[in-house]
Amino acid sequence: MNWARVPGVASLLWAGLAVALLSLSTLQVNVTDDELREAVGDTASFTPDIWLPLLSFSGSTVMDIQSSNDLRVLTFGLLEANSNASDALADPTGAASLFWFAAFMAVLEGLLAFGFRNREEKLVRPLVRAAGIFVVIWSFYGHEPFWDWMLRGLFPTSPDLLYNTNTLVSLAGQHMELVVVSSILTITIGLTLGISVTRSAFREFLPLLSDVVNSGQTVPTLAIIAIMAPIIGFGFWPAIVALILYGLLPIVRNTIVGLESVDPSMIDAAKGMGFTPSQVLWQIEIPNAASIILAGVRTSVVINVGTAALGAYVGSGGLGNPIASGLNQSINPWVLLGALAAALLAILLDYVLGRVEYVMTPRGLQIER
Amino acid sequence: MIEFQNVVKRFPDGFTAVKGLDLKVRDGEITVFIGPSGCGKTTSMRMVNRLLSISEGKILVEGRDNRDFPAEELRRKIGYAIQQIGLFPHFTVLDNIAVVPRMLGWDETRIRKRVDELLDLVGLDPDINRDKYPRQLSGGQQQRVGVARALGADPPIMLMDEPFGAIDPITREVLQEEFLQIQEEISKTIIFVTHDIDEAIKMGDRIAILKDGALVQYDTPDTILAHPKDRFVRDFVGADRALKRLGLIRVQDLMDEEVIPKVQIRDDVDKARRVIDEHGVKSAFVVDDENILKGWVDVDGIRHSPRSLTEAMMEADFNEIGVRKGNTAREALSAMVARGFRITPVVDRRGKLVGSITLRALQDLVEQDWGEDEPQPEAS
Amino acid sequence: MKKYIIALSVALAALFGATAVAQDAPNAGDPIVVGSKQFTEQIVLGHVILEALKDAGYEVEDRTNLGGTAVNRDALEAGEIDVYPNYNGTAISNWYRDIPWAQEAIGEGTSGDAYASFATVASYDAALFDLIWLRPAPANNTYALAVTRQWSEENGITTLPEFAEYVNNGGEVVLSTGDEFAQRPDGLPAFERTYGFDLTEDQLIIIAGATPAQTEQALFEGANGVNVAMAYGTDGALLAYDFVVLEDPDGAQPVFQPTPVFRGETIRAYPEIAGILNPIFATFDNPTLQGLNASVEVDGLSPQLAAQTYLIDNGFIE
Amino acid sequence: MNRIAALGGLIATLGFFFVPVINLKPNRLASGTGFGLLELTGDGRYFVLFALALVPLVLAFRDDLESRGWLLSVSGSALFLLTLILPAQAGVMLLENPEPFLGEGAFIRSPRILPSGGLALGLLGAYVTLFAGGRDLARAGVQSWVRGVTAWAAPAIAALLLVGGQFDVYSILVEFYANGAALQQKFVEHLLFVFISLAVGFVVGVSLGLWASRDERVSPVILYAVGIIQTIPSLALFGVLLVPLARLGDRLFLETLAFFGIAVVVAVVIGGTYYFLADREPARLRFVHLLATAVSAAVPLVLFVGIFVSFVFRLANVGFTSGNYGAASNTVGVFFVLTLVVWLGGRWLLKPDTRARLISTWASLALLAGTLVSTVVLFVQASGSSRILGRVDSLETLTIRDLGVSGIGVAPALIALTLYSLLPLVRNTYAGLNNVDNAIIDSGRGMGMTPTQRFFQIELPLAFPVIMAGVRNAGVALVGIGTVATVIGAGGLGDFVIQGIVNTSIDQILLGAIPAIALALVLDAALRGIEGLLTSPGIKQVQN
Repeated sequence: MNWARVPGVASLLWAGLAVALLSLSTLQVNVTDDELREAVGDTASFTPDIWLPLLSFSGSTVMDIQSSNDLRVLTFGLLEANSNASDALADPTGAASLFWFAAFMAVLEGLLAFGFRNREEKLVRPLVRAAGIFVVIWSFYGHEPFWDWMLRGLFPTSPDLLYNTNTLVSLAGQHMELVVVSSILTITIGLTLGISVTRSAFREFLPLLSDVVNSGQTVPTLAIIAIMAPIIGFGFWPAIVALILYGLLPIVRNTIVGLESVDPSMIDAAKGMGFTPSQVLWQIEIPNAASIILAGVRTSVVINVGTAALGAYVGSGGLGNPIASGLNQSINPWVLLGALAAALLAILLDYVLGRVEYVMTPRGLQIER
Repeated sequence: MIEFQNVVKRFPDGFTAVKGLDLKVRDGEITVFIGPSGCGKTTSMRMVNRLLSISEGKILVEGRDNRDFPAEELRRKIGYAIQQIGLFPHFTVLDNIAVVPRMLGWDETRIRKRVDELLDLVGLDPDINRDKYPRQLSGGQQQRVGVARALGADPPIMLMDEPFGAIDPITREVLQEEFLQIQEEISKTIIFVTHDIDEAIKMGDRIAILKDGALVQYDTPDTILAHPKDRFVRDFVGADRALKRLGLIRVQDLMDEEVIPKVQIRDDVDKARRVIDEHGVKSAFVVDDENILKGWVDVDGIRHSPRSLTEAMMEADFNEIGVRKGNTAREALSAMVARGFRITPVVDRRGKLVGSITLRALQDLVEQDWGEDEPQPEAS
Repeated sequence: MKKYIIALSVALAALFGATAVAQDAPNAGDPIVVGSKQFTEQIVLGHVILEALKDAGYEVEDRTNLGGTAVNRDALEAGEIDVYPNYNGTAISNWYRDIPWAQEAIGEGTSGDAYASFATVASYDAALFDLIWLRPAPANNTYALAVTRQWSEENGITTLPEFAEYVNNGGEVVLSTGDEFAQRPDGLPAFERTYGFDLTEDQLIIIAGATPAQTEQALFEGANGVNVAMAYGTDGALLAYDFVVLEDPDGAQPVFQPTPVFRGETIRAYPEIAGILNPIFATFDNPTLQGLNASVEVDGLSPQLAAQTYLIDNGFIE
Repeated sequence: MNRIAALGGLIATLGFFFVPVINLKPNRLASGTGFGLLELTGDGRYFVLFALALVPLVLAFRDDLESRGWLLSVSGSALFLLTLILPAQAGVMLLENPEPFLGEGAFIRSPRILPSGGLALGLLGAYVTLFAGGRDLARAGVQSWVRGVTAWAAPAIAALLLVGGQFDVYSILVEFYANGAALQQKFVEHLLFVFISLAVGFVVGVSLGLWASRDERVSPVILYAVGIIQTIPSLALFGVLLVPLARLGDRLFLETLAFFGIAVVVAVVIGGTYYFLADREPARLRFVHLLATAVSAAVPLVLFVGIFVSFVFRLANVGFTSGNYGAASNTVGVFFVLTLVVWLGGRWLLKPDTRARLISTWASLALLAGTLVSTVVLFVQASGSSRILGRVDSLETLTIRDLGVSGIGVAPALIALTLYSLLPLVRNTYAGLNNVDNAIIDSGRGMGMTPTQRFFQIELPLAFPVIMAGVRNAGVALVGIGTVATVIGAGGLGDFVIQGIVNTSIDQILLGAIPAIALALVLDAALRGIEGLLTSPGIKQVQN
């Protein structure tokens, strides 16, 4: 039943994607968005090329002086890349096209499926697959003609389709920036708290901590962001603080649960063999609790993607922006654009982290899926 | 009355657990299904109340094919006790025992009466335990409740799947004894699955030994021990089966009621000497007028005091030297070994001498086993 | 004992229910349901309508603060509400945006011309959706540029032409604005086109998704040398902070005149309503509305109270 | 030594030292000037707070558990109350003559006192101290109810003072008095759409979980699906739902009805062929077929339920918020509460299968009937309102939007919230039912219980606590996500939050946020209570 385990299926899928991209490149579509027309002319073909800067500059933080033209410049640069991509296909030495990438992935998966069937696949294959899928989807964020075309299909009559103040990819960039920064902080804080309250020295704080963290969960996300805004000021940081506060619960809870669930006799044995407390922690407890802790991290990051979308209301940018202003001015294409992109990003991150979680769980504790 | 008629159980994965089982379970008897794990004993039992469907053949319950009854109705009149007890943790003891009666729509007063008498039966004080929850009871108590629950609606038939399996040896002994006594009163038709041969011998009126889903031997424990059908059974019942069997045979089956070397306490010494000689034994029992065992007299005693028997005899309490009818041959043997007798008096409760049992008799018994064994090597 | 309590409670509940059901005959005469959008001015105007009609003896129902433009519009068309205050600019730029022929029909400058835009939306709405626009208020709650009074007096600037001149003469300007206003063609660019000035990027402080309240606060606190702020023409904060709004004589911006919009049925059923509301709305010029908004946004009065006091003070109701 | 107490004292002390306790705002919008405890003018009573903040630090070093516990509880309570009271008094004094404290050119109109960080830290410190005290008392073996009383004494008093108007100077309350009516309406709205979507989610989620636990082939499919839903950001989900629902809203009712009919027919056909072919199909194909049946059946079902629920919500919302039907809606409320009270109270106080218990059961049933009847009455009345089907004159022109389904508004909120409630419900139902010991079920079968009896008498009671935990998580989450629903015009408490952001008025934000938090906590507690009452003591013991 589990197709993912059938050897070669993945590589077949990749090959299929490659073919799809090839046929896509032959498709000429009318560009309707004005700025796009300026940039790429009336018709464009999307031969999606690989577009991979993970974080764009955070285009819009409060009180940070920045011209509106910069955005345009960025957009143009991006769109030129798209328009040239068709040449890139004609002459393979040009910009790396997603088509070639997919083809490469197909071959790689094939090799892994048949070559490495039994060796190391648990480590290599999930990561390769995750990375590959991430590149493909992320690259589509950069291809405005694609979105333009899709939205045109859904809203034939609507004059504005693409969000006019910022490109999707830079919005996604801001979003990722919010998520990454907050997640790093959240994970550091959460792990520290979780680990320290499970040490005998601070164990007495455990009930207090879990009590506080749990009740923190009842505060609505929107409320946290909203309260932070007037205090810290609008922009990047209120969102970050809210993200941290809200993302903390799953990590702390899972860290505690995970560490508590480690079989005491194992720890006892380790002590018996003369492990130092830190050795016990790093060599026994953490590895055995890894899967639970990582599950917490994953949950927390995914929650953060959602909360970051709300950041739009306190001017921290991100994919919430088109949704918010779309709703304000009742421009449904913007709403859908932002919503799809955000949902896609969340699912994508969830998937990638899921694979990472799977890989980082010690082999002995891995549950076959 | 339960009857297996060429019953076959095939599982979806193709494994055949029971291959044409044929046997009759007698009413009011405990029939033990035993065999190595995977022999199909539990499977066969679970087909009786149709927890498992029958692939081929049929099982008659009370003379009717058990597929004629609706499954639930069938199960409600067959008691069911399993190793993991399976009490409902969210019900009180009372509710647990009352499950079947309630399903049968008894009225509450009757149910309460029934529950109390059942709790008494299994040796739990109703007033203390009625409203407890299973998790408040010890393992042994839980199992008692389990049995009580199985007896809930007083079903004529009971299925017990290693009911005492999960309990420590001592408690198990006790429970077995108690259950045998209970069975004395209620005399249900019981199929009792176990993998412990001693339990089988102890509990079973009849034992069915299964192997790979087929019936190897089905007989009384005695016969199985005496005449194991083949090497498998012999190995299964174990090398000490002769002793096991002695433990199984009652004195009354071996004792000799005619030839008893006894003298009245008023007889004279010559009578005693004569008795001893004609029986070719070393000693004779001395009884009084009501034939109560008073002691014994042997040749040395006679030689020392040839005058009166009362001086020559050894006085002794009949409990010390005599064995009862009900005792096992094993106990008789140990009694003889203990006192170095070749012959031991058998007395009844009041000490009346009713017979004697000789070492020879035991020897014969054992020899006859071996004797019957030699000729048949690896049969079947 | 317990069972008595229970029985008692049952009886009590039953009694209560019976009485309630008895009282509540199905609603006599549908009330006039008043909706509004979710910002101060709308809520206040909604309550103005409520109070006025209530005083005139109508049965009214308060659904102010209902939702965004679309929600109110849907509710009105669906007859879920009978009236809500709307702006002609909103109708043109939001509502008729999705209708291609309307984009053709509604000429370029229309939205900037108070009467033209009103006439357009009023006639279209009446014809297409049977929605009746009453007479619009003189106030214009549109995008505007606000400066501190002190600054405007120092430089003698009260209108956009003067402002343009000042900018072109290389005056010191830092404009705090939201990205939307800065980039929408009918936002800041419209000002620049109409009055012929051009703010360079380092004269702009763009706050993503900023609302006037935020930009005004920035101006008030003078952060980063801000001396001009994006604002709405009738914001209460303007009064609170004592700002001056630069006039827009050539109508570079769409005109947003608050106007009660009714369902045709309602207004036909009660034609005299127009006679009640028109005079009231006629008194709403920018300062008045600013005052009303301020009394809610700044003083924290409840919109209902604010509206009531205004109507009483001006003798529309007792 | 009790380090928790020390921590509490530390938090409070530092808070009082370094963070402004209250903030004097010249008017509702402008950000004002903060006052640390030291800067507060007037007599020295503000130093009492310092003293109190230091007390736990000192007490922490005592050794006798019990006395320490009591002292900590007392000082904690005192700290809690005074942290609220004294700044309020200071605020009153400040407001008498604010000018000197505000900078030049401050535009002073009806200035306000905004409780500030120091106050929050003070309360946090008090909470931690109380926590520490409670822990000591627990270890000293004081009964739980005594501890409960000591812990809740201070908050209770604070509540009384609040009602008594002691804290009216704080801006949040000023805001509350200004918008009380609106708040009440929004609160009811919020409550309604949380409850309704939780109810629908409960039915759907539990049945899905049931299916998953019954058929291990579909379980991964179902669990994965609900998992994915959970990862989608709420804002995004609202956005994604907007378009299709808007399109649906434009459809005529009759069209939709026709489509519904067709969809049903299709589902029946597919399902029929499934049962017709059941044995002849190969297993894997049959599985796919089964899924196809489920999906095709789900389409009309979801459509119908969606429309129905949003219509019911519209009725309920009109009924409960418009005030024209006050009596009827109150009746519903009273009946509902009484039903719960009598039923739960009966279960809790009265011994099983006694006469009183029987009576209470019947009484609660009667009350339930009363609830339903009065609800129907309410809905009938509400449907008279112009807000229901106001414009509609004939069935032909009746669109789905008239029934309350449109891209903007409450329908997407209800759907999204229902979807979000699924994961915890499905997962917990699945886990709960799967963790029931097989031996127990087997002996149930062995004793001749029918599948229904087994489910209702064994599996459900045993899985109940787990399922309820799921309900609690879902409920709390929904209250939170519900606030976001304001952006698609679904109303609810989120309205205040968003407006607060727009007007940069923190009071308004809190006006929306605090009731939401309270609602979440109360809901959680209530569900816990019900769970406790309905769980058999036999399985409760092992839980804790």
